Amino acid sequence: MSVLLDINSISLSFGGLKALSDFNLLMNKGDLQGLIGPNGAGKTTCFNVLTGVYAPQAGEMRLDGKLLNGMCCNQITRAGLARTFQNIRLFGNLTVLDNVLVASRTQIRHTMFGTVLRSMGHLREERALHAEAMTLLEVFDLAHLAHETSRNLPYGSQRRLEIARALATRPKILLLDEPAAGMNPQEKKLLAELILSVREKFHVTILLIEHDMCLVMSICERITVLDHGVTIAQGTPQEIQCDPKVIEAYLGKPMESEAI
Amino acid sequence: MVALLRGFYPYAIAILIAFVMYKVMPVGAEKIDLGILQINSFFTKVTGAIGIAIIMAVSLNIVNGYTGQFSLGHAGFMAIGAYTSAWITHYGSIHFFGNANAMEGLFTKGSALFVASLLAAGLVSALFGYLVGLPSLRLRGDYLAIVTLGFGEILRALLNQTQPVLDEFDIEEATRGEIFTGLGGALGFSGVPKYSNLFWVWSVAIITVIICYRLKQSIHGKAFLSIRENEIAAEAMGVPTTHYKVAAFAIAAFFAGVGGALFAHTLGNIVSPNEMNYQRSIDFVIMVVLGGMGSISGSVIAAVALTILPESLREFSEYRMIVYAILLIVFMIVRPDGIFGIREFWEVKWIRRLFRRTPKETHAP
Amino acid sequence: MALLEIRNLNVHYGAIHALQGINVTVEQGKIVTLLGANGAGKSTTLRAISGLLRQVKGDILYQGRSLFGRPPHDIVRDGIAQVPEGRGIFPDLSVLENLNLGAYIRSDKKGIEEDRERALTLFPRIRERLQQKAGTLSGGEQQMLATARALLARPKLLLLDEPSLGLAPQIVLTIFRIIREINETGTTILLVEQNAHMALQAAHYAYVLECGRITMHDDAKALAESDAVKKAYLGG
Amino acid sequence: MIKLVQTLLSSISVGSLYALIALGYTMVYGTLKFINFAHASIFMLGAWFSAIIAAALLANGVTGIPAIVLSILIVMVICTTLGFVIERLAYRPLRDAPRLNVLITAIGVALLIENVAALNDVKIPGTQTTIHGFGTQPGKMPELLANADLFSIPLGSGTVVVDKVDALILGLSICLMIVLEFIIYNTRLGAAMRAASHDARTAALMGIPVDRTISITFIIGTSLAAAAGFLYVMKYPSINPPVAVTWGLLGLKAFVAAVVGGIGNVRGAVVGGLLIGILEQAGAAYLSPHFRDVYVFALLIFVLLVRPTGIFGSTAVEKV
Amino acid sequence: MSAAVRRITVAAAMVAGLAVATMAAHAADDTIKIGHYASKTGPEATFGQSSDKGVKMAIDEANNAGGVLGKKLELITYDTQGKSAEASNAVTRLINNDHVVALLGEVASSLSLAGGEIAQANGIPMITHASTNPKVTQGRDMVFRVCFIDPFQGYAVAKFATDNLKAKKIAILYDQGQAYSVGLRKDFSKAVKQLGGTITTEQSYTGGDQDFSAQLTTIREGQPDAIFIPGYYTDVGNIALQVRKLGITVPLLGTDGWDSAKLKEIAGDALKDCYYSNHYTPEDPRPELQAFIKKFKELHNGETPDAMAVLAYDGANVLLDAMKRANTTEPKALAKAIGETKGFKGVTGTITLDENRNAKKPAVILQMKDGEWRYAASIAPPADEK
Repeated sequence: MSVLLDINSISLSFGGLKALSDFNLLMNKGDLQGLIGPNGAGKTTCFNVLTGVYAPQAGEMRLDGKLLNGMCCNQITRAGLARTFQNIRLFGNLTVLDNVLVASRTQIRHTMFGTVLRSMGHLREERALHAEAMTLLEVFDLAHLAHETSRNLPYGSQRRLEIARALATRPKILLLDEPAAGMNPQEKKLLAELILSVREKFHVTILLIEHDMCLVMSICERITVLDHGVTIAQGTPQEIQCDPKVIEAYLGKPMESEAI
Repeated sequence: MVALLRGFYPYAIAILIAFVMYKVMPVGAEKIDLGILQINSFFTKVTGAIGIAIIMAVSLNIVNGYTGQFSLGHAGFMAIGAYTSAWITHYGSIHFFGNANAMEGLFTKGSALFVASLLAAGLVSALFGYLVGLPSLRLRGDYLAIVTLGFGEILRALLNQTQPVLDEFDIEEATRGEIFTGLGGALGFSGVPKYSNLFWVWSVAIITVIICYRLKQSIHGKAFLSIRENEIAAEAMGVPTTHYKVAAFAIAAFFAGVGGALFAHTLGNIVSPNEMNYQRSIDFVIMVVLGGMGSISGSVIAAVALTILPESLREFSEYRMIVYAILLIVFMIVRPDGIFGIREFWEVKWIRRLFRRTPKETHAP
Repeated sequence: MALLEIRNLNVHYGAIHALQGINVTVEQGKIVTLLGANGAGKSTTLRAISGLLRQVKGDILYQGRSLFGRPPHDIVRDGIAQVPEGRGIFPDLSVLENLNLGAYIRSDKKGIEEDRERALTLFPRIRERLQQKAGTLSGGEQQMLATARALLARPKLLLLDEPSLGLAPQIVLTIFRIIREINETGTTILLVEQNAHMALQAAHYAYVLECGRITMHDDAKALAESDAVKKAYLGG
Repeated sequence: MIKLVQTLLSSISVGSLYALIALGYTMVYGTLKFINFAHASIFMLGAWFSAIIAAALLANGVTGIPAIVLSILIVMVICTTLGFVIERLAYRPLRDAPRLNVLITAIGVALLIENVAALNDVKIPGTQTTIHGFGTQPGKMPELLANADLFSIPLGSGTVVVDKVDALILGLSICLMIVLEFIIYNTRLGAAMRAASHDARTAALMGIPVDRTISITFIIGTSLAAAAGFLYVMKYPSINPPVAVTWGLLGLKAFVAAVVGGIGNVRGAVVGGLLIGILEQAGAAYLSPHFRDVYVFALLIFVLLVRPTGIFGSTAVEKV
Repeated sequence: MSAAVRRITVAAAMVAGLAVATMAAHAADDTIKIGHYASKTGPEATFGQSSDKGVKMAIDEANNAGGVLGKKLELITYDTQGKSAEASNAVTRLINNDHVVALLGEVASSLSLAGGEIAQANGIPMITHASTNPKVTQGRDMVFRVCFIDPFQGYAVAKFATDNLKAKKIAILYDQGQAYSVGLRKDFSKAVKQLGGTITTEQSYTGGDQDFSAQLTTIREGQPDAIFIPGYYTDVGNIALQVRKLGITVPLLGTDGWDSAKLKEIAGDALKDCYYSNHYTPEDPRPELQAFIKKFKELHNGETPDAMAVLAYDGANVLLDAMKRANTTEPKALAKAIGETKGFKGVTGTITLDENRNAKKPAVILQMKDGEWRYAASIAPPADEK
C-alpha cells in the first residue's frame, strides 16, 4: 500500500472565520474514504482547497508525492484529481457524450492546428477518446442517451453523468461531493453499488462527502468527521457511529435544563 | 498520406466552389439571364458582401457563442486587418510594381502580395485579439464588453490621427515615419488596389466556416463550449479556461482581420476609421445573437439574411434598425439562444421534423 | 384550528423531487420543530411557506386561507416572518437599518419603537452595536440580529431556519433560551434544526424529515427519548 | 494660470454632468447587475424633450426660473414613464435570465429608442396618424436663462468666466445627489433598495416588494438621466440628432465614471464623474485634444485591470 | 463531412432562392435613366435631402420641356445613409440593376470616393456636385465635379481673412474625424502662411462633441485675430456659442459646411460678424439664379435653397447639357462632352471644367449681419493655381 494523497495540516480562514484548521488526511491507493460533518462544517471547503479553488493558508497537499499547492484547478485535475459538484454542474446544452469528451481533453496531445487540418494525431486521438467515452457511458448505463442534451436527463442520470465525466479525466483520486443528494433510497442503493464498482473497474481512490449516513457507513472504509473546520474524529464506520463527539456534533449537546 | 489528404479535401472543395463562383458570377456589364432573374454584377457585389459578413459573424461566434464571452469590438479587429493589408498592398505595390493601381484578374502579379497581406492582416489582428483577450481572464460579461468597446474607440481615435496616404510620387521624399503612418487619417485608406474578388472572399469564407465547424466538432471545440456552459466545471475537468478564452479572442480576431483585409480590397469600399465604429460591431453581434450563440449555420444564415434584406428593402432603411432592435428584445425574452441555439440547423429537432429526415446521427469524425 | 397546515406538499427542483407530499400542522402558540439531516427538505418546506418557491403542489393553509400564489412580501404582511438559513443579514447596512427593515411592512412608528426596545432587551449585545455595519458582527450576533429583525415584523408565526448553524455551543444555548422566551409571549414558532437535542428540548412536538418525507411525528419528549432520531441522522 | 482656472471650472461643470448620468448607471447596475445601455438613450430623450417643452413654454409666455422648473419636471415625468414601460416590458421578464441576455436586451432597447426617435414624420398606413420623430437634424434648445454670465473675474491677462448655466448645473447636480443620497441612506425605501440589491430573496422575506423596489430604483435612475439631459442642453443648446454616436459615447464615458468610482456606489459615481471630467478637459487642454476619448477609455482599462472594484467598490467573492 | 457539405449546399440554395426573390432587376424601357445617390438618412441627411430637391427640379424641368434626345428622363435615387459601403452598393445597383447612363452625387467626399471608384470601374460618368476633396476626381476620367475644390476654398477664406479682415494671427479648430475638415485645415494654413499670416494654434474636435472649452481656452491664450472653423454646421452652432461664452469676440471663419438654415437658428447672435465661404448667395441678382430661387420657394413652402440644392441643380443640368451636345447616352461620348463643358451658365455661376475635371468658380464669402447671411465678397481663383 502506497500513500497516494497526503494532506498535511491544511488551514484556511475567511476573514475571521476558520473554515478549515489543521486538516490532515492520508489516502492509500484504492481507498474509499468518507468525509462527513454537519452543515457548514467545512467539507466542501476542503474539496475546494484540494481542487485549487481556494489556496490554503498553511499546510501541504501532495498527490503521489507531487506538491499540489499553488496549482490552479485545471492543473490539479490534470495531475490526477477530479471531482463532482454538490449542485450538479453539467454542461447543460452539450450532449451527454460531449460532456464526457470535454473531460477527456486532458488526454489529447494534438493542437488546434491538428484539429483544423484533421491531422493523423487528431483523427487517432479523437477516435480513441470517442470509443473510450462510449465505454465509460456504457458502464454508467448512459450509452443509449449519448446524444441527448444533458440538461434534459433525469436527475439520477445527471448525477451518474457527473461521475462519468470526472472519470474521463483519468483521475487517480475521485472526489464525490454529495452524490446521493436528492436521490430516493432505491437510487441510493444503486449508487452505492456503482461507486464500489467504479473503484474496481477504474482503479481509482475515492473520497466521498455525503450526508446520507447509511450510504457512507455502508461503503466507506474510513471516515473523517469535520465540525467547524476541525477534525473531530477519524476512524472506521463503527468507531464513528459510537463516537460521542460525533453524536454531539450531529445531534447537539443535551442542554442543561436550568439553562432554559 | 491518404488521411492527410482527407483533411485537406474540404478546403480544396471550398476553393473550387469559390473559383466556380468567381468564374460564373458576372462582373462589369455582363449578366446571366435566367428569365425572371437577371444576375448582374450588383448581384456579384452583394454576394461578396455576404461572404465577408459570413466571415465576420462566424468568427465572432467563437468569442460570443463558443466561450460565452461578449465582445463588442469585432469591427476594431476588422479595421486592424483592413489597415494592415491595405498598407502592405498599397506600399508594396508601389515598391515592387512602381504603382498602386488596381489589378484586374485572379492571378496577377500582385496576387501573391495580396495573399501575403491577408495572412499578415490575420496575424496582426490576432495579436491584438490576444492583447484584448487578456482582460477576459479577470473580467466577464458586461465589463468585458465595455473593454472591447473601449478598445474599438481608442483604435478609431488613433487611426484618425494618421497621415495622408502617399502615392508613388510622394513616396520619394517621404520619411519612414510618414510611410508607416500614411494610413489616410479621417478620409480613410483610399486607393487600395482592388485585388479582392469572389474567389478570395468565398475561399476564405468557406474555409472559415469549415475551420470553425471542425473546431466546434472536435474535443478542443467542446472545451470552448464547456467554458460557456459552466466555467467552474470546465476548470475542474482540466480545461485550461484562461488559455481557451484568450485563444478564442485570437482566433476570432484572426478571421476578422482577414475579413477586414478582403473588405478593404473590394471595389467601392473605403476603409475609414469612422465607419469601423461600434455600431458596425453591433451589426455582427446581431447576426450572432439572432442566428444562435454557438451555431455556425445560424450565423451563416443570419449573415446572409441580414446582408440581403437591407438591399432588397432599401426604401425602408429607416426601419431596419428598429426591426433589428425589436427582434433582439423579443428573442432575448422568448428564445434567448437565438434561432438555432447552440446546434447546427440540421441538428435542430423542429427543422428535422420539417424535412422529415430519418433521425440518423452523424457525428464527426 | 391550527395556525398553519401543510397538506400534501410536493416540491420539485428541476428533476429532484425534494418534498414528496408532506403534511405538517402547526398549532397556535406552540414551538414545532422539523428535524432531519442535511438535504432532507427542511429549508425547502420553509421556503414553500414563505412563498419563495414557485413549482409547488399541494396546499398550505394559514389561518384557514391558502398561501399559494401570493408573493413573499404579501405573506410577511399576514404575519409570517422567517429567519432564513445563513441568517440573511445585509452586511453593508448598519445593524439599526437591518432591524428597521424587519418592520418594513409596518408604519406605526410608536409600535415599532416599542418592539425594537423589546427585541433589544432580549438581545442586549445587539444594542451596543446599533451603528456598526452588520457585516462586522460575529456569527452569533448576526443570528441574534436576524432573529430580532424578524420579531420586528410582529409575526404571528416565526419560521426559524437552523438558528444554531455554525455557532459555538454557549451561544446556541442563549439563542434557544430566547426562542423559548419569544414563544412565551405568544408567538408560534416553526423551528427547523439539525441540532436535534436542542430542538427537541425546546419544542412541544416535532416532525422528522427524511429524503423529502415525514418519517416520524410525535411529542418532543417522546422523540428525544427514542433512538429513532439518532438513526435518522447517523444511519445504521 | 487663467487657463488652469478655466480648465478646472469646465472640468467641474462637465464632470458633474457625467456624475449625474453615472448615478443612473450605478443604481441600475447595483440592483439589476447589468449595464443599462438604454440609459444613454433616455438621456438623449431627456435632452430632446427638454428642447420641445421649453420651446412650448416660451411660446406660452412662461420664462425664467418657472420655465426651468416646469420643463425639468415635465421631462422627468415623461422619461420616468418611459423608463417604467421599458423596465416592465423588456427587463422584468428577464429578472432571472443570465446577465448576458439582459445586456443584449439593453442594447436592443437602446437601438430601438434611438431609431424610433430618429424617424422623421411617418404616416401610419391606413390611418390619418403621423408619428413625429426628432428626425436626423440637430435641434435647438431655446434660451431659458438670459444674460448667461453669472460673473467674470479678471485674472492676469484675461478673465475667467463663470456663467449661470454652469452654476445651475453644479447646483442642481449637487441637489439631486443630496436628494438621492438621502433617499438611499435615510429612508425606508432606500434601505429596501439596498437590501434588494444585496439579496433579493431575503429582502422579500422582510416584506419588501422586490419587483416594485427594483422598478423604483430603475425609475429613479431614469429620472436622473432625464434631468441630466435637461441640464446638458441648457449648457449645449445645439442638440445632436438621436442617432448620433455622441449619445452612446457620452453614456459610455459616464459608465466609465461609474466603474472608476466603484459600481453600485453613489459617492463613487460622483467622484468618478468629476475625475473623468478633469481627465478629459485637462487632457484636451494640456496634452492633446485629439485623444480625448482615448484618455477616458485608457483609464477604464487601467482601473479594471488594477482595481476592478473601482475607488469605492468592495470586492465580491464568487461562490463555488 | 459529406453529409454536412450536402446540407450546406441545400442551405445555400435556399438562401440563393431568397436572394433571387428579393432582388429582381428593373426591366429596361425607353427612358433615359439617371442615377442619384445621396444621404437621405443618417447624420448628414440635410445634404442628401437638399441635393435630392435640386436634382429632382432639374430633371422635372427637362421632362416638362419635352425630355432629352427625344426621350423622357427617369431619375432613380438611392439612400446612402452616409456610409461608404452603402454608397458603393447603391452605385453598383444603379449601374448594373437599373442601367443608368450617368450618376449624380454625393456630397460627402468619402462617399463620392467610394461611388466614383465604381463608376470609374464600370465606365459610367459621374458628376458630384458638392464633394470638394481633390482626391475625388484625381486619376478618374469618368468623375467630374461642378464645385470648387478644397485647396481653393482654403485659399479663398485665407485671402479674405488676410486682405479684407486684416487678420494676421489666426487659430484653427477643425474636426479630426472628417476628411473634409482635415483637408481644409491643411490648405488654409498653407494659404495663410503664403499670404504672410501666422497660425497661432491648430486644435481639433471630433464630430458630435459638445464641449469645446478645453480647445477654446487654448485658442484664447494665443489671442488670435480670427478663428477658422472648417466644420459642419451640426457642430459649429455649439462652438460659436461657447466661443462667445468664453469672452472671445474675434470673427469666426467657416466654409461651405456651414451652409444650413439650422446654423443660424441654433447659434443666432453668437455668429454676428462671422464669415463663411460658399458656392453661391441667394442675394446674387443674376436673373437665372433669382428665377431658380423663386421656383424653388414655390415648390418647397418658401424654403430658401441652400448651396447643396443649387449645386445639385447645376450638376444635373451640366449632365443634361452634355447629353444634348454629345447627342448620345453612350458613356464614353457623354463623359467627353461633360469634360468639354465650357462657360455653362449655371445658377451658381459660370461653370468651366478644367483638365482635372474640376470646376473653376469663384467663391462667395457671406457675412452674418442683422441676423442674416449677407454677401460680403467674392474671391476669384488665383491665376497661377493649378
